[in-house]
Amino acid sequence: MAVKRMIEAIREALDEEMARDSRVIVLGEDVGVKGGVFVATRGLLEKYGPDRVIDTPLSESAIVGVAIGAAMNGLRPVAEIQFADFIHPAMDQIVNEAARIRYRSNGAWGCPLVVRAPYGAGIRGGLYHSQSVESFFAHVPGLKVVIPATPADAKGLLKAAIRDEDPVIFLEPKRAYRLIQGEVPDGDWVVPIGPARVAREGRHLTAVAYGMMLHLTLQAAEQVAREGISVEVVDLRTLAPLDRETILGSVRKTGRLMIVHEDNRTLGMGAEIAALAAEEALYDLDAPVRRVTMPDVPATPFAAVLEDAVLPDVDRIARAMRELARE
Amino acid sequence: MAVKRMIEAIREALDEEMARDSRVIVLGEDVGVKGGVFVATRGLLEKYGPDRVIDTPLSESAIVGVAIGAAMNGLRPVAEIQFADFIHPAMDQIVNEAARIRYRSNGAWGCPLVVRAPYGAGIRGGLYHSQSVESFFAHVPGLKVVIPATPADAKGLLKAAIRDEDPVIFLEPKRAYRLIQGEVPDGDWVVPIGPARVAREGRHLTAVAYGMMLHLTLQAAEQVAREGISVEVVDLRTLAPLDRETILGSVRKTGRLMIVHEDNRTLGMGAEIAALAAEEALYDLDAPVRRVTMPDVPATPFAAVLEDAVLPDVDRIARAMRELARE
Amino acid sequence: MATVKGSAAARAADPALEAVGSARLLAMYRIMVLSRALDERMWIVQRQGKVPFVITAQGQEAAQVGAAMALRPGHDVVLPYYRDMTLMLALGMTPKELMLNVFSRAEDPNSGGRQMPAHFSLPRLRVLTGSSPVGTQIPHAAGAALASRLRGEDSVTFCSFGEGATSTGDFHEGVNFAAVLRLPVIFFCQNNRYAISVPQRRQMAVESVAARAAAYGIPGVSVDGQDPVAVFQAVTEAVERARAGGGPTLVEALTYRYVPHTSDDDDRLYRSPSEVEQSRRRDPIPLMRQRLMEAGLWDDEQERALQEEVARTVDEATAYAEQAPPPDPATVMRHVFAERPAAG
Amino acid sequence: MATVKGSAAARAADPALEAVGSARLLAMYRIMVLSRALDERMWIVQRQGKVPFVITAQGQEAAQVGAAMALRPGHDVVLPYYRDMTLMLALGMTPKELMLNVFSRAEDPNSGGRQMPAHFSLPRLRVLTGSSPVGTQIPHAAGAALASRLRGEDSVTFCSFGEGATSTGDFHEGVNFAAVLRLPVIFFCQNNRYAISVPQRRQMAVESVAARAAAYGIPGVSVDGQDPVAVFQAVTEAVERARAGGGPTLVEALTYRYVPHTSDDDDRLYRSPSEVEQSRRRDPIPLMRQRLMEAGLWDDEQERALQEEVARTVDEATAYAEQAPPPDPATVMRHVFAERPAAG
Ligand SMILES: Cc1ncc(C[n+]2csc(CCOP(=O)(O)OP(=O)(O)O)c2C)c(N)n1
Ligand SMILES: Cc1ncc(C[n+]2csc(CCOP(=O)(O)OP(=O)(O)O)c2C)c(N)n1
Ligand SMILES: [Mg+2]
Ligand SMILES: [Mg+2]
Repeated sequence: MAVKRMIEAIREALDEEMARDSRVIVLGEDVGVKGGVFVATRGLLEKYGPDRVIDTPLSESAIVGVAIGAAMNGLRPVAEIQFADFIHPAMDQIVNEAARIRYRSNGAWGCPLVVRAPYGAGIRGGLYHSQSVESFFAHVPGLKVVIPATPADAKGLLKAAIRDEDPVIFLEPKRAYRLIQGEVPDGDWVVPIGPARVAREGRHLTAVAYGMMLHLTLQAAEQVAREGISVEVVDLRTLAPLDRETILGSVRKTGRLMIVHEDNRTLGMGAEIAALAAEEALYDLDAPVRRVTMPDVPATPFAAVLEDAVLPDVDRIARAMRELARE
Repeated sequence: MAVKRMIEAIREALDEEMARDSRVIVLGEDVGVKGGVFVATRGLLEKYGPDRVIDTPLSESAIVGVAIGAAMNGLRPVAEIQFADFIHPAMDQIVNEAARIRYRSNGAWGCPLVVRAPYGAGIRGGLYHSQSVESFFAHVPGLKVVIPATPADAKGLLKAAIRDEDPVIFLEPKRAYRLIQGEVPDGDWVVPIGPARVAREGRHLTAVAYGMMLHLTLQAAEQVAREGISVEVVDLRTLAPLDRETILGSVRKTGRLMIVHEDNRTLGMGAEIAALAAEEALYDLDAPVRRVTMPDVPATPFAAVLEDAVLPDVDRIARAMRELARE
Repeated sequence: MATVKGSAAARAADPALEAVGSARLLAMYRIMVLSRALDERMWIVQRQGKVPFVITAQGQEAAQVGAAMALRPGHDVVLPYYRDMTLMLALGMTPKELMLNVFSRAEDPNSGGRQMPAHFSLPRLRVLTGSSPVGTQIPHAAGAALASRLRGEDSVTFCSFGEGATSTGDFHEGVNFAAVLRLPVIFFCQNNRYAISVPQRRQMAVESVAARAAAYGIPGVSVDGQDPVAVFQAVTEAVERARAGGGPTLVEALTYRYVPHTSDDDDRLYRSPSEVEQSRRRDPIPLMRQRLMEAGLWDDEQERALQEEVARTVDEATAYAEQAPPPDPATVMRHVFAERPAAG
Repeated sequence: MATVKGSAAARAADPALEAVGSARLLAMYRIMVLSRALDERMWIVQRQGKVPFVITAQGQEAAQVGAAMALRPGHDVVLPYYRDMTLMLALGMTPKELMLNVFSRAEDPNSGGRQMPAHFSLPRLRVLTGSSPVGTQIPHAAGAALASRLRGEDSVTFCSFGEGATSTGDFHEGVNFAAVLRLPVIFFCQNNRYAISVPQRRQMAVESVAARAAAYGIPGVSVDGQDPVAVFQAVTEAVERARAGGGPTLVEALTYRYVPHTSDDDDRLYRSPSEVEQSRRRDPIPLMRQRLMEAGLWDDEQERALQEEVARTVDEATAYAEQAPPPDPATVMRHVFAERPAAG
């Protein structure tokens, strides 16, 4: 067990999986010589050579499309999209191709592919280096969507994603890359895709979060705990397929639900989780569900004062907890 | 007032707006000489000439991207995507460009653009000629999303979309093109973007639907009415921005809510509407919310037996109504 | 029917024939005839209301058979498009399999009735599953070739599409990627002059799709797509270059589609019957038959026998497919994800 | 400083100079010097922690000023990219406006602090708003040109991007569209040999971006991007062709970026200091100064005066921007949609 930064955990996962399985390759813009703009792939080119660590042309649709072809033909590609904000040109390859290959071939072909992308706000990245794109993909049957919040999960889930038989969209909360440190178990540490994690137990209300917001939610829970409000925090980790049981189990226990995400409100993950509660736990709910999210603006503006005005922070989350607990 | 098919209403709207405003142009694959694969644009090339009715290369990203550039430079383009299933290559232009132009320029530029696309299942179109794509776009701030269910709304809303200052994704339920006839008011008939419509009044439960599913929902409501169940049917019409008041007003009245759509379940429009109820009308809900949707499969398979196995039909909707009313 | 005859002198007068070899020439011809007969039957069953939709190859048989013959079936990776039924036949898909596909039967090896007809997929022939969105298979081809090369296979990847597809971003990104990495891919464009109703001049401002190759620093060749021998030779050259590590080639076969785009299309809206008629004068099937006969490789007797055999094959395949059971609706939720967990 | 001097004989020895005219030459030089000084100041305020991020133009000034001078500011439509601060200055954006942009102030005319610096937008100069995703402005340019032509304007549309952008699907789709419709667009590629760390040879298998034009049936020209006169002439020719209805041109300016990609980049990871040093020997600013001096159009006195003026301008612009108020957080929800309903 050693304390590591999230970015190190990710690099280790890539390194170990490349060492373990010669079918694993990495491709994307600047992933080779430069080692990635966030240095997630640093050292891999030297170690595994240019046939397995590929600096690609500036072509997101081809990065994913090439990875799909390679996956169908026996490789386990890990495609990097430099920022999640630039994943949209690859939408067709992801949604119409990767997600449907197994289904449309009636199971004859599979697409074991990981698309990694740093996502999220809080780094003064402006409209095009701050986006949250998870709900586009969590909507699409045939895709798995994973967002780790801790270094241990980042490593273990990325390794699981690489070993998965199906396409996984692996979104990395880039604000957490260096900010969040944590213990990472030694050895071949794999965290299964699917189960959510109760990151903090509590009695009065359930707060579901993921990525960087998990940490702010935990801080807010700590803050209101001093006021006697006991918050159970669920770290989603896998957004699709959704771990309905863990969410519902917690909601049935606490009777109150809030969801925190930095994606904008309408049709963000919070919508699906609130809907789940309204369908499956309505009689257990003691108060209206709450969503603490970015408002419906097109990602975060650049100027610090503007970004701070829209991005959920600990105070806003804690305030919502207090209001929900009192309701 | 004359009875028209939906496809005729759409053609009339395009024709009238092109006649009314020389800034309106139409562009897309096969929209000119052939008049569109669903003949929505038939006759326009002859009437308005090849400068305003443009058969484009097979390039969805450019169809939308060119329309965006033209919109910023003073035109009112109506871009046709031949099937909604082929809109994904244009995702970047729609999400990163059209939706953010006004916001990112702090209001200096606008993007008055309509993207028309036939969508939806039930025509034996298989995985790539049946998709419902509305929730991708309804999630994105800066876009309006409109889906008409009747010829009158198709005409009136399309005219409103063309006159709108902002980008509108106008999705046409292609199964309704010929199947659904209805009265269309004469003259310059414009239906405002925004308000939903109570398509049938009722007391026991609220069913929210749109597009082709509106008609099946109305039929199901008729069916269960004979059994004494009074269903209020809300035709959403505008999916974004959502008419929260009409939905909530109805739910507060009936105390029961179901949503019907042919998009798949997870993070479909039903999620947002259920979430809205769970947030704003929880204490009014007498029973859990229900969603009647496509299951989470990647669009409808081609073979009739398979498509019928997944697509909501009148029986399934009626059954859900009965169950919900009894709960 | 396997006998190969004809005078050496006559063949020598057509050096292309000589180079290709009589056995292959006859195989090409037989496949084209079979494909046309199956194709015509597909339109018939569609008009009879037995199937809702067809999309076929008529007019493009020579281009497809010539290309297929240049490949090693089951060894080379193939990414066809919806117009490639002749290619599939030539690679080894059976008429029965094609008809099962058209009837969307459970037994359809391409998708078990999940996809529209002509969306091919066949692991035993390394035919990767394709979709309807035009051009998406082009980056896949680059990726498949990358995988083959990484494993040290000497297989090439063959990728087929229409001239309309060359306007897509995926064509550009995929070909560029393959060119930069010098991947063993053959990009094979069947230029039938139309993308549904849109003629080539509204699709591109160049005379020939082959001109697009210059943007990628790869060879671009244009051949007569009504001549299977010319196509075979051009694709063979591209395959040899790819196998030898020389990178991708863009091969354009100039051809024409004799039927509407699909059974939903009315082609009279955008091209004149006389244009179609004109083009039919270079129908690759009679052209080839005549050439074989002139070379002494074929005669009326053989033609009669072939027609009979083909008719029987088509009847049998159709009858089989028609009575074959549809997919089981209980299977509709399967294969969204892999059914067994990963081996770990 | 508006005096134009120098011997006719000296200028005649450099016919390119003669053709362009002394006033324009001097204007080019002054803008390059001003741009470089502003640019260097931007890096300083970034290192001082006064602004979080910069992305600038050093090394590419000649390419940008040469192109801008070939346009009619406020008449022609312009779609720049994030490296185009010299272009913007040359068109008429003021140093103050540039610095307000770098400081993300409320008064920033480009986005009021909503976008990263160097994401330009300026209605008075018909500069359309741009984004970060590389290449998306290329189809916009075709659309803007289409609109101008439909109204019968004789304006052209100028669209700028790096060589990395030419690998995107949007480059292909946008240029192809413009070519098919023969739209009045100038596609201007600043080939600075790198897309962040990726060198040109990993981006494309052609020696020159201009070679890509062959795929679209449009002229492709490659010019020395360190020579503003050569760029001016190439772009002028392209503009004239476009205005005359001759369709689009792809102009490539061969250049080099002297600074890291952005303030977040460490360029030593992918290129050697000596390579950068080597390239700086063709720094367009001293080259141009020397040329002007040799032509007798410039002297040390003028240089000193210019440097003083520029330093003052930069100081004033920086001071103004630094003290200018940030955006009001209360405005953050504005402009998601139009504020007044449509006129109907
Ligand atoms: C991305 C995308 N856009 C539009 C369509 C609708 N469509 C199907 S085939 C076709 C024309 C294709 O033309 P071409 O590539 O020349 O092939 P051909 O059918 O002529 O053989 C179009 C526009 C599609 N399938 N995919
Ligand atoms: C679609 C997209 N992918 C990736 C990026 C990240 N990115 C920003 S600039 C850049 C390199 C662009 O290179 P080039 O076009 O040559 O322009 P240059 O910066 O060299 O002037 C990359 C990869 C992006 N902004 N957009
Ligand atoms: Mg074609
Ligand atoms: Mg560059």
